[in-house]
Amino acid sequence: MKVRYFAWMKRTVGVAEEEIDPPAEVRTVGDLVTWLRARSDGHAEALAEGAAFGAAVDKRTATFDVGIAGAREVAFFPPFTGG
Amino acid sequence: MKVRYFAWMKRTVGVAEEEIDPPAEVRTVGDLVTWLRARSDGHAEALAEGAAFGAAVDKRTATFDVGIAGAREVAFFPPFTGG
Amino acid sequence: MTIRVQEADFDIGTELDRLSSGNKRIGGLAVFVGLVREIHVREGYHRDRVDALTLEHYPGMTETALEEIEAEARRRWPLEATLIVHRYGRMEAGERIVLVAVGSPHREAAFEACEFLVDWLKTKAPFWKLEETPTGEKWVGAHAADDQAAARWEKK
Amino acid sequence: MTIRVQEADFDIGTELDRLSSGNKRIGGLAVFVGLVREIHVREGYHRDRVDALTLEHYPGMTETALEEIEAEARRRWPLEATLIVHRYGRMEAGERIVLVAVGSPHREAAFEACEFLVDWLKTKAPFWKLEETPTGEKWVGAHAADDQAAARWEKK
Repeated sequence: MKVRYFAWMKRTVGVAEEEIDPPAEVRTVGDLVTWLRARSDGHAEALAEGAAFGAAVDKRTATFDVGIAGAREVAFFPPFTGG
Repeated sequence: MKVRYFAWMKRTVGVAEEEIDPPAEVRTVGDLVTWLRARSDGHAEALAEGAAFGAAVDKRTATFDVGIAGAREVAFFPPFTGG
Repeated sequence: MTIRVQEADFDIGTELDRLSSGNKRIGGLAVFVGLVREIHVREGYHRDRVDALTLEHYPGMTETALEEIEAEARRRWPLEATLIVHRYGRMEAGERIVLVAVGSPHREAAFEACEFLVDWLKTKAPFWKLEETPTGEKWVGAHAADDQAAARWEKK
Repeated sequence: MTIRVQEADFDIGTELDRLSSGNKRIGGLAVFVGLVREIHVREGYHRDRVDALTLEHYPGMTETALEEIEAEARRRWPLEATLIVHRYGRMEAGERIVLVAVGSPHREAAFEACEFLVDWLKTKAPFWKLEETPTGEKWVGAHAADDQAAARWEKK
């Protein structure tokens, strides 16, 4: 599964994307956030509890309770500021 | 004093503009309307009581109680339909 | 701050570039372009066709009226730039009639002021439309909807 | 019905001509053009300068998000034509960022749908702004005002 980071989260994590293979008990976006925090200080900071960020599963906005089984790509990003 | 007519009022009156010299007791736009009605059937029809039309004195919208003393140009027209 | 009443067509891109260029405080332009609509659906089913229309106006009064409308918009919203270009004369279906553009630091003000300008110019500027239809020429009557749209901006 | 996400600038006149030409039911176009604003006045007196900004986006998701926003606008208003062109990459102060245009028989629908599209794309499409200021680069935070503007369109 691919994980992608955007905007300042990309700089904080240190990579734009990475291939991961989480264990079976990581079932939702929220589970994945918790699991990713342990990967590095950058991950822990970018994905910190209380930080304002959103997620997408296969390029559709997803809340933290959305399942990730079978997903090809999960993305994390700060609030949108386009327009 | 010049009187001008616009849109369908111009066709009904039969002229786009005319020079007039109303008597001194014609003091307001309303007085002028009454006085003009007597000039022809076209005037009477265009300026009929109850017809929806507005007026301007020297190119500024004017209600019927506005005085016309010293005015160079009084205009009559149907409701605006631009834009 | 630009008001033009003209017979010729206008180029939207050129007009908007001129409006915003050089003013670094503009974050958004709200724009309205009015076109000659050929197909009018009335009462939900009846269709009228308008092949062309002729816009008559009152030279001198038109410019004054538009200036007053524009000044009122500037009193109500923090605007950086305003533009009104209104054509008169004969226009065929699909042609542009009017361009109203407003530049402001913030889009809410730009949108509101643009809508205000369009609503007010429809009811307060001396223009009259004569439509050419398959059954002959017809002066357009005032729309109650336009009066209502303009009335919502009246100060209480 | 046209959505484009591109690095290149766009020509407003060309885009709007293409949007309305051939559709005789369009009476009005409501248009929004977003520009890179150089001067930001914050809290009424403090002035920040933005020389340029870089817009990052999420290819693939961006297009899907814009299509969904556009489809929602069409469900809510009787629209004849819609256009969203959003740039990404680096843009200097005064450059165009986004063009949103809506054509409808009636101007009220055009204005409302255009505002709706702008409000929603600011909060629901994956774009992020990185500003270049005299004191360095700065990611733009989400504006509470944008969230409020978007929220007014949420169905009760």
